Amino acid sequence: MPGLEDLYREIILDHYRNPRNRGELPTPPAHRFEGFNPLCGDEILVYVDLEDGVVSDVRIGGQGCSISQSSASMMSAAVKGKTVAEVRDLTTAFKGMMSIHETQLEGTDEEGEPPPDSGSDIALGDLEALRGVVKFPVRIKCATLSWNTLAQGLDELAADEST
Amino acid sequence: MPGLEDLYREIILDHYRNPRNRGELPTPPAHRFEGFNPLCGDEILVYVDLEDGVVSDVRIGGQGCSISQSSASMMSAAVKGKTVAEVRDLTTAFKGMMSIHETQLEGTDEEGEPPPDSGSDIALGDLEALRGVVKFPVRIKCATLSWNTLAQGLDELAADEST
Amino acid sequence: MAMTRDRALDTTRLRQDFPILGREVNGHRLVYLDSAGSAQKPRQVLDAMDDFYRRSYANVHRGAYTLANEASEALESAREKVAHFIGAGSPNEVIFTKNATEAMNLVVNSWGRANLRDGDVVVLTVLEHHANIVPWQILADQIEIELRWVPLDHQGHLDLTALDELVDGAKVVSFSAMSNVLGTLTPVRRIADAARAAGAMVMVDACQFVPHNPTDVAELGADFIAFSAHKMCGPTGIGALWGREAMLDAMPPFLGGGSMISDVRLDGFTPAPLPHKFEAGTPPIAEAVGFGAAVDYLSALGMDSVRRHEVELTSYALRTLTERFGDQIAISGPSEPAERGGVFSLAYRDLHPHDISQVLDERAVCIRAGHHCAKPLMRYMGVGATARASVYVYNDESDIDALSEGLEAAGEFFAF
Amino acid sequence: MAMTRDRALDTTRLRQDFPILGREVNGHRLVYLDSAGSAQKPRQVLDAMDDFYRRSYANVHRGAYTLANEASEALESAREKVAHFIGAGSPNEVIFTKNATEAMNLVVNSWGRANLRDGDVVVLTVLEHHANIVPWQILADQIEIELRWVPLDHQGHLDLTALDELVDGAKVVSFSAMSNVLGTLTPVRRIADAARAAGAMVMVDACQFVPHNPTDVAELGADFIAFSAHKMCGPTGIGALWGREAMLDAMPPFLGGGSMISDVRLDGFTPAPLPHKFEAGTPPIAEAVGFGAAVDYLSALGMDSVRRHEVELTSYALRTLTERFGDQIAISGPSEPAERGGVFSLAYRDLHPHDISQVLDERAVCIRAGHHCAKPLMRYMGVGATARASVYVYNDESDIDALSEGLEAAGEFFAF
Ligand SMILES: Cc1ncc(COP(=O)(O)O)c(C=O)c1O
Ligand SMILES: Cc1ncc(COP(=O)(O)O)c(C=O)c1O
Repeated sequence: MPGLEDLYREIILDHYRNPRNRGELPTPPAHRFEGFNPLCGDEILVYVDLEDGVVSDVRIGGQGCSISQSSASMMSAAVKGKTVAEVRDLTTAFKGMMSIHETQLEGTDEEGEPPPDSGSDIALGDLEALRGVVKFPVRIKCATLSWNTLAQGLDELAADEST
Repeated sequence: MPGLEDLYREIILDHYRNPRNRGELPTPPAHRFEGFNPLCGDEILVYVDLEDGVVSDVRIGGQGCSISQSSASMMSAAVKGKTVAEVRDLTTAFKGMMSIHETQLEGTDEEGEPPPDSGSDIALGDLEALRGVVKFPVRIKCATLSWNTLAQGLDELAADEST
Repeated sequence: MAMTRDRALDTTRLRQDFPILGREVNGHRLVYLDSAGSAQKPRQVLDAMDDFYRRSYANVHRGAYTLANEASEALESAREKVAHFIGAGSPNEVIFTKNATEAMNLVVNSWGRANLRDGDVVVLTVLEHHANIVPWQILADQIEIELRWVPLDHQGHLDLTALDELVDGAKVVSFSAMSNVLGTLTPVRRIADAARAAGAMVMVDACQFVPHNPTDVAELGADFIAFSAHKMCGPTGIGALWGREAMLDAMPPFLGGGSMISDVRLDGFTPAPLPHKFEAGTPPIAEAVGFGAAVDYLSALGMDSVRRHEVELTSYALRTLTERFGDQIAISGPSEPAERGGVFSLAYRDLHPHDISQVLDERAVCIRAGHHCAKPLMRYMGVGATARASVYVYNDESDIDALSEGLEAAGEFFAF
Repeated sequence: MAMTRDRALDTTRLRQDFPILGREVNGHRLVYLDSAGSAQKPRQVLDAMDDFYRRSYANVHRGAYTLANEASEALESAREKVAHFIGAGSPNEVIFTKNATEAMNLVVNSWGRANLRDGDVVVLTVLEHHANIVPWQILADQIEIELRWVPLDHQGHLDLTALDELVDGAKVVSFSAMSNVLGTLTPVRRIADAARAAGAMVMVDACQFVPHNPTDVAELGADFIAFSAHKMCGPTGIGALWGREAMLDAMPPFLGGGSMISDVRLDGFTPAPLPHKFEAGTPPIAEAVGFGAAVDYLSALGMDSVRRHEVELTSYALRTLTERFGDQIAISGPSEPAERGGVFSLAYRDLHPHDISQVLDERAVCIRAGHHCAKPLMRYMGVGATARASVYVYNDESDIDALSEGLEAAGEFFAF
């Protein structure tokens, strides 16, 4: 049985207590993406400034639990300065880590190791701290909320631009 | 556990093998009433000639199991020559006998006795043979089909005449 | 807490009936505080269903053989028990559905389509569960009905100051007898009387009421009430709609299929009489047996005692939590135990409900974190979610104490 | 009958799994021949449900605590099992309903209302169960659809000589994969291909097919199939709708309430993604666990073996009954076992089905007497009712022999 410390790593609590990039950005020029978790009612707002395909600034609004808030905070730190393509890769890598792996659910002892098929060589840095979430399946949606919101927003933007 | 002989008394089988008053009557002057048992698909037709409030003739058509057919046959014999009021009383008495009495369902040994609250002093004659049906609850609808058809038909007739 | 002789229920003995309460989670005894979500089942209910499957199972209403007959009698006797439990005039007034949600959808579709026209007004309240909101919104896609909403006062009671205006001209007034978020008991009779005086049909979502209070449909004054077995010690897969016989009789069928017909021809069908008209297909037979057993179980406890027990526990919870946490805790809903049931939506410090629930789960304390299928109410309250603890017959003061200690621990864990 | 080694199923061993088969009725061992009405349940299924209630029960999808999580996983893993059992592309294509009847009503209401207009044609067959007739007739009260009927040939096969004309211009072709009266297996793929070529949606009532045959939805070629757990060793209170994901996705919700939403506001709601969009309210949770266990049980037997077993038994039944009773018996449906399932509607001398069933019951032989929820077919056959015996995995030759002897006895009893 995984314990609370597997879920609430120190770095997560730190991002929860001291959220990075909290706030809003004026829209336009910024884009505002909204996401919510229908299971618990959490809502997240992601504001991004894009300049030449690069995330030049980002802000996080909304409300949520420690996991969704800290994940959003870490995401904001991780994507700032990255190109949209890089953000996409990072999202894929992060969601790969978040997908449920049977063996881990069975409660074996491999907490530290990356799951065999996460496969990507993208460095997740602080985000690795969220790995413990996969042992608490209902919380996975909390951890991925901000990422899904950003990814969907960027997709819609791309779709808009291509039409 | 009641046995087959409780249900299929000799007199019932006799009416089944040699149904009385089988056939049709020309309508008008006869009335034709139709009834069916949605559970098994049995259909019954009851033709009656009424003269001065008396059932001067009756015929039975349709198809059904031994219980519904013999009950209809016995009914036809019992109602012929009776006034509509007498037919109503007889129907009440018969349906009283057919209503489920807990004690009898429990399988006590009182087959022969009339249930305490049948209460009426109307002689059921041959119809008494159908008493065993109450021990087979699904067959009660078979036994009462023709009676309900006739009673409902007479009610509708009365309603028509009073308007 | 020491047991005293004059308690409404002997929870210590009663807990023995619930096998799951013997389970440990994370090394702690299970403290189940989510009965408003769904109640646990006593072995009397589980055994009744199991025995039925092992001895008398067959499909119902169609066969003439012994098993089929036993199964039909089991189903109909369960219907009689449920009817009796709520004071229904006849078992024909009790329709078995898959859950309370289907029961309400049945009314909205069958009664609604037959009786509502463009421009008609349906009155709901802001504390409704989605089950009493979304069916009306779906109907509103096809018939342009107007939804009016009864607001709340600051304690989470329905604010009925404008009741007469709200129901004026309404065709339907549909509301919950007890909120699954705030615990508020609503004045059912008063609203029903006002609605009926205004000529409106009255439906009551009794999901949180029937399991916890003596129920007499004649007293409630509604036309329809809906509830689910799984919240009253019964199985999943079955709920009930009670309706006035004359109204049910006049309504068109909802789902079509076997059992609900008297005749089917290529060119049309004739519906069966009540209650079968509204029960298309193979009914939840074993579930009905379990429902009947649940009703027997609760009746043996006595619904007066059940209610008294919950008032006692509610008083204890409100008192001890407030004493311990002062203004660090806010408990939604009426402060007077007599005006509410044992459902406590908590706001504790600035902790998120999910995080509270996670820390509690570590100690085997089960509470619900979320919107409780009442998003309009959440928005009205200005929150996204609440942490909700709720009690039932098997809970006692020690469970409230475990909740209390868990909250303390959560506070420490997230302190900053 | 002596057991031989090369039988498809070891019924002697397998019967031990079914507690009810150990029961005696009227002093005789139970001979259960009404599996087309509903199948009996092995202890593996009963234990799975009971254990679930005793260990892991909670409401699903909403709580973050351990029990709620276990219950949600149990429900979703059951969905995966059922999806796998029928070769569905994704568990999202499997909607849990209360029974097959609700599944078909769901399609008729949701897909039907969204896609059908006055004058549209819906093709059915005369051998349909009421569950695939009455929902369309109810819809026809609101949208003026025209119902066309595929007739039968003299052996009870669908008469498809005019198939192309029948489906021409049709919007829907909806039919049973196997008749619950005649036993006829219909050429699902052929009809589905013709229908789809004509641009029609295809729904298959697979109630009698899935329990008895290896099923691969891709092979069947339909858009929707419906079936019930209780006919395949599972519990009452649950059925399933399978649909192509893209079609389900495009359909409006049917019942409204909790779980089927992403968001609810006072002015409207946003439906949840599949499969939850079509599962309003508390689902049949324990029933899903039982459904999953039933599918496990049947998979362990092997659906190829189940089918082979039934073909063997069907051959035996057709042969021995005809040998014994000659032209005193008429068995409806195809004479070739490969073209039918193990459902035998019998006409025996001029005995009424009720009377046959009554005499058989005296000997603990359970068969169904009635119209089998197929009144249009009864009229087509020119009868009011039939006596129907049907077999499943736990039946063997001795059960057919018992039926045979019971018929003999009934013949003697009513001889005149
Ligand atoms: C062919 C067929 N279709 C539909 C049904 C209806 O199934 P259910 O009553 O489980 O909804 C049945 C069984 O009664 C059936 O045999
Ligand atoms: C007030 C209220 N209404 C309706 C429901 C829906 O009940 P069910 O999910 O059993 O249909 C619930 C429970 O979830 C409830 O608490």
